Amino acid sequence: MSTLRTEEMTLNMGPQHPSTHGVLRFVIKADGEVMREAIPDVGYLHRSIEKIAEKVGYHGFMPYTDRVDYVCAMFTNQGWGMACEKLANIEVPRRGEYCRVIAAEFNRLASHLLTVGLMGMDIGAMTPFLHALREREMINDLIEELCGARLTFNYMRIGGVAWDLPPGWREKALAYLDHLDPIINEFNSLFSYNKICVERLAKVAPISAEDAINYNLVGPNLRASGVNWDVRKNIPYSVYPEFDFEVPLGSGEWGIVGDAMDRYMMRIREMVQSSRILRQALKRMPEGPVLAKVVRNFKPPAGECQIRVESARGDQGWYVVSDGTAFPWRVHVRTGSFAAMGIIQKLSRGLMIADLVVLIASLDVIAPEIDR
Amino acid sequence: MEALKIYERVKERFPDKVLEVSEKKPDPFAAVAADAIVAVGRLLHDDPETAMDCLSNQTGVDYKDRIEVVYHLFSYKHHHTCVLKVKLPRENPTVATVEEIWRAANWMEREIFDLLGVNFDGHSDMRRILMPEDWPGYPLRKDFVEPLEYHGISTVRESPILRLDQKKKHEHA
Amino acid sequence: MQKWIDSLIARGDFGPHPSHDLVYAIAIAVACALVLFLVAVPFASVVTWVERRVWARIQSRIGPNRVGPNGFLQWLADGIKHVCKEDVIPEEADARLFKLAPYLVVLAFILPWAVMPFSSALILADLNIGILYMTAITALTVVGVLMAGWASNNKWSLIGGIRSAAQIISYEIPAGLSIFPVVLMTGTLSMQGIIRAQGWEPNHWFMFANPFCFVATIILFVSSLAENNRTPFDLPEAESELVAGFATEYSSMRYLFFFMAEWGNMFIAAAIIATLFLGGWQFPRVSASAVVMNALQFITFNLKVLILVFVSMWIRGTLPRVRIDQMMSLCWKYFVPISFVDLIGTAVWVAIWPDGNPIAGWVMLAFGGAVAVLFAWRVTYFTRLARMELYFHPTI
Amino acid sequence: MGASGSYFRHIKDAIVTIFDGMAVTASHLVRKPYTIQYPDRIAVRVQDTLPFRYRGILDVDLEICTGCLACDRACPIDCIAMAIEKNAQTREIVISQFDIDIAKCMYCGLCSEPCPTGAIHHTTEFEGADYSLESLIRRFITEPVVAYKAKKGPEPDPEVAGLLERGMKYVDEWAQPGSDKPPATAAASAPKPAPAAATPRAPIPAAAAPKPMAAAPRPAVPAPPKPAPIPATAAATPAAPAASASPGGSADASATAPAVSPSPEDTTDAPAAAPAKSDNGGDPPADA
Repeated sequence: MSTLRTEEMTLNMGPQHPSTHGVLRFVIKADGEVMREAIPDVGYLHRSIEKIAEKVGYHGFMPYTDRVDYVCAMFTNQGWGMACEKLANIEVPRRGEYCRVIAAEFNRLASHLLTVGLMGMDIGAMTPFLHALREREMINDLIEELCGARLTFNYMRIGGVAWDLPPGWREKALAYLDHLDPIINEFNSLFSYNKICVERLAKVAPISAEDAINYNLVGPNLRASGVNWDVRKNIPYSVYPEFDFEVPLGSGEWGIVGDAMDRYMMRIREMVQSSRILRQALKRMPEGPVLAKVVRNFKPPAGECQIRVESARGDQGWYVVSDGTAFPWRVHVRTGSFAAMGIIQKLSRGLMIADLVVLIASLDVIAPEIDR
Repeated sequence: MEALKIYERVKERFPDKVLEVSEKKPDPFAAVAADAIVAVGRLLHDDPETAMDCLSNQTGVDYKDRIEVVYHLFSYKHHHTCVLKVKLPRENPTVATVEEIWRAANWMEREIFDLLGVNFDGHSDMRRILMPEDWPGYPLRKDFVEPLEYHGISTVRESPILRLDQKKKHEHA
Repeated sequence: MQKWIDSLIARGDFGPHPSHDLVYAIAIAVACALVLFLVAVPFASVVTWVERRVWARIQSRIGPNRVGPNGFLQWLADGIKHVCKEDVIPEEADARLFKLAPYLVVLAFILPWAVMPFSSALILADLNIGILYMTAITALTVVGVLMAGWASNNKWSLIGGIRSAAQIISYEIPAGLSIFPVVLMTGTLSMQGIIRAQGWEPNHWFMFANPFCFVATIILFVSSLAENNRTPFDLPEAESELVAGFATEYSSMRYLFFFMAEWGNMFIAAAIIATLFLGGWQFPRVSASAVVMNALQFITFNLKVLILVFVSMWIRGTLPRVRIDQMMSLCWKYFVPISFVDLIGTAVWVAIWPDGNPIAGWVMLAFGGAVAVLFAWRVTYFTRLARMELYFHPTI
Repeated sequence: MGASGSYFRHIKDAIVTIFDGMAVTASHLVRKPYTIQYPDRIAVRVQDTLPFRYRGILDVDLEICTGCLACDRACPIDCIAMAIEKNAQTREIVISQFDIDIAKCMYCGLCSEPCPTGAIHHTTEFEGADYSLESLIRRFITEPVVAYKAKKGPEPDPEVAGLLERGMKYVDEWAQPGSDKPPATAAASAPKPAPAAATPRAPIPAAAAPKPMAAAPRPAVPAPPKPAPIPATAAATPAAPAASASPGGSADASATAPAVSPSPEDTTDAPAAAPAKSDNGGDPPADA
């Protein structure tokens, strides 16, 4: 019997494609619905932020950090602030740290809401996406009141934050958290526990702990593989040691440890933990200044340092080299999405095209963070 | 383990390959000879005392007289970190890849190649990653001059506002 | 209707010696056109507005509300917009097939209206194989969709078209098997015959006739969702994977045709279920006037259909999309065996109670009621959980 | 057992979870939509509902602009172009140019942070769509104006006093380095000593302003804080000598010389840039 002659199909996915979260491109080698390989092609959103840093000075770079990862700009703000503070040995006032934690955790909530919503969108359910965005809007409203912007916050400064909490904001924030907790349960009933969702996500593209570490996955993606690592707990920064919260880990409850469902549930569980941190922070807010005294013409002593911040997309590394002038010599951001993109080619082998979409969404890849 | 202790361990093993251990604050680093980076990396990765199982960050810095490739290693087992550096000449900088030790190096080395022009020997996929394939030069080098146009597309937007003082200067000139 | 035309011919309204066949042909064409333009097309269009509104409410939005009262004329605006747009045919596409495909899809949407039993009298042709005709014709869509996917000369479209073919053909089987229990019970394939075999009371509907039919109803409903490419089976046009699947390269009027057919097919699928399992147009005999009765029956039938259409919109607003292999395994591993069990079970049931079991009707109805109560309780639970103020407004 | 058990468990799971999901969506049919029908069907203009800190299109109150150039220097993308001249006789500062390129502005707020009087501030206006980039340039100066100078005693001109009060309120929103909150009352920002003594080509106003932007050669020692902050509303200052540091934000270095603008991407260098309508054809300040 003569065999049927088949041909490998090369598909181009992106850069304009609904589920590539920004502008990513994949060259897919497919055999029908099953992929042989998906080769990522990034760089469509490269804005040379690291080069800009060398030219705008330390204070002036703060608004640019918003653009490194515009979905959770507070963490990039914080990373840059912390790197400069470490270089110049500045201590942030305690109230400033609390403000940072509150803003950052709200931003984590907002970012995770977007991620879980996009997961819904990517597997074909529009409603969870809009429900998540509705909640995100409310957080944006809060953040807007806090710092005047909804997306590119530029809230933090070297040495603290630019604004204290506005009057009455704390009560609003607490009321919002009371509103959010049942909404997360409802979201789970609507989407997370839905049989179709579980079937779509469980057992898709599992990542072993060794692979996760070897490929330098960070944050929720790493924890989903069962590695107990959270910068907030393990290399404590800011005032995180003062809070009581858990680090959720991937359990493989629905399939294999480290599969897409674990990565997805990690975000849901982290939202619950963020809400816990926020409640504690809002209740224990100390009095005092929010901004340390930092000269306008900031010139840290020559040296270099690396800072790690637990952003919504995981451990974000800021490597800053200072030569003692008003401009940083070199700034490098090691972001979670960049590492996550590196593993997609390996994971994509043997997946279906529909699973690639799930894989991208579950790794929570955000294009600006990859390209910077 | 303290980073400095790790450097001493490496130095015990490769006395002539560790060129410099800096006390430079805030983060100390060890400069390693370019030809020894794979051996040192392998040592740090395999030694159960150090167990540097993660290449947390790899990047390059252009110091005008040299290019340094910086390796931030991290151990999820011991929760310690260390920084290695390799100093390379600016003309045709080449160093062996550590991709075989840490897979994460694949993309990071591509990025360094793309933005700083460092060649990584033995890398499986040495292509540009962020910039277009035909982009001239390496943008993160200090002497990089951005071309005024790329395929006929202007890369500059002239500012529609002009400072009066500059305008005057301009008119004088 | 034939008699009425015959009487018109006899009266000489069509000239002294008209060809009967010609007159019939014209009459049928006129009748078809009337049904299409008065029912089918407006329905398919208006339902887009309804769907968007329902969907919007489910998603805490408002939906289209600017064109006409509460946005009711949005469908008209969309239609005009589509007609005015440029019709792009890709250079590399197979132009003839590309142009033909939408017509086939629309054809598959138009033909079933011939046997649509709106009321006891309002039916174009009460074929003795009505239901068979219906299932056969609706499967014609697959030709159009596959053709569209192939002719676009776009790999994404092709994948969409192939998916659609696999899906529609697979789900024909459980759908067909779910129709057989009813045929077994009634012994007829005629739409009107099946409806007449049921009563207006819910316990006389075939859905509640026995447990097997209840399951068959659900399977038929889900299969019809799959055949119409509706969520959770919207794989052929999965917008997050295939951009727009087989319709990627289409624009303007041709694109409109695809979507009009999709929404119109919802009506047809719902009508099949309403006819087979929900008592069709059956209405208690409250008036002696045939006109009044027919009007009431028409309303009843359409109401049942619209409720089913609403459920399918609601499902679309709730569920994510399944993957292609899961869709296939759902069909072949679950629906087909269960349908066979249904068929055999009904056969046994009919052998035991040839005239049906009246107690079973009540029991099944009670079961359905219990499910509804449980559902209402869950809805209340979630409404309380979110601690949101209630807000009743039919249209906003 | 296992296989058949999982077969029926799948069916059960599917029915139960889909049932619940449908209940959630059904419950949304009786909830209020969250949509705001911007721009027409809303009770209040969106601009009026935005918080005070909202960073919308920049506006400048020239009446209280001290001409200190702090905003110009703080801008990381150089979208502010300002030119001042010094009148040797009257020792007044004349502002001859104040242009802001709204198209380029990234609304970071770094310019309004160091402003001593709150003259440059973000409004809640955000509707900036226009047909040309040129029309997005806000030219605030039509003819050179004399910069504001803090008066001894309360501000005599009621109009300016009102503006100053608003400006001070805006300035107070910003966290004052090292100072204890709360912002609105502390009046940390009390009347900033205006550009009093200034030498030509070294606009010392910057030095006197609370947050001088000038480039200090090294992190400077904080200047001694000025005692007794005065309520902002008074808008008066005991004629602080220029040399003395400002009351509130004394943290910053007292600078010596104006810095070069820290932004190297000075696109204004581009020759032949700027059609530069010589006559203020620009739009009036975005103030709706």
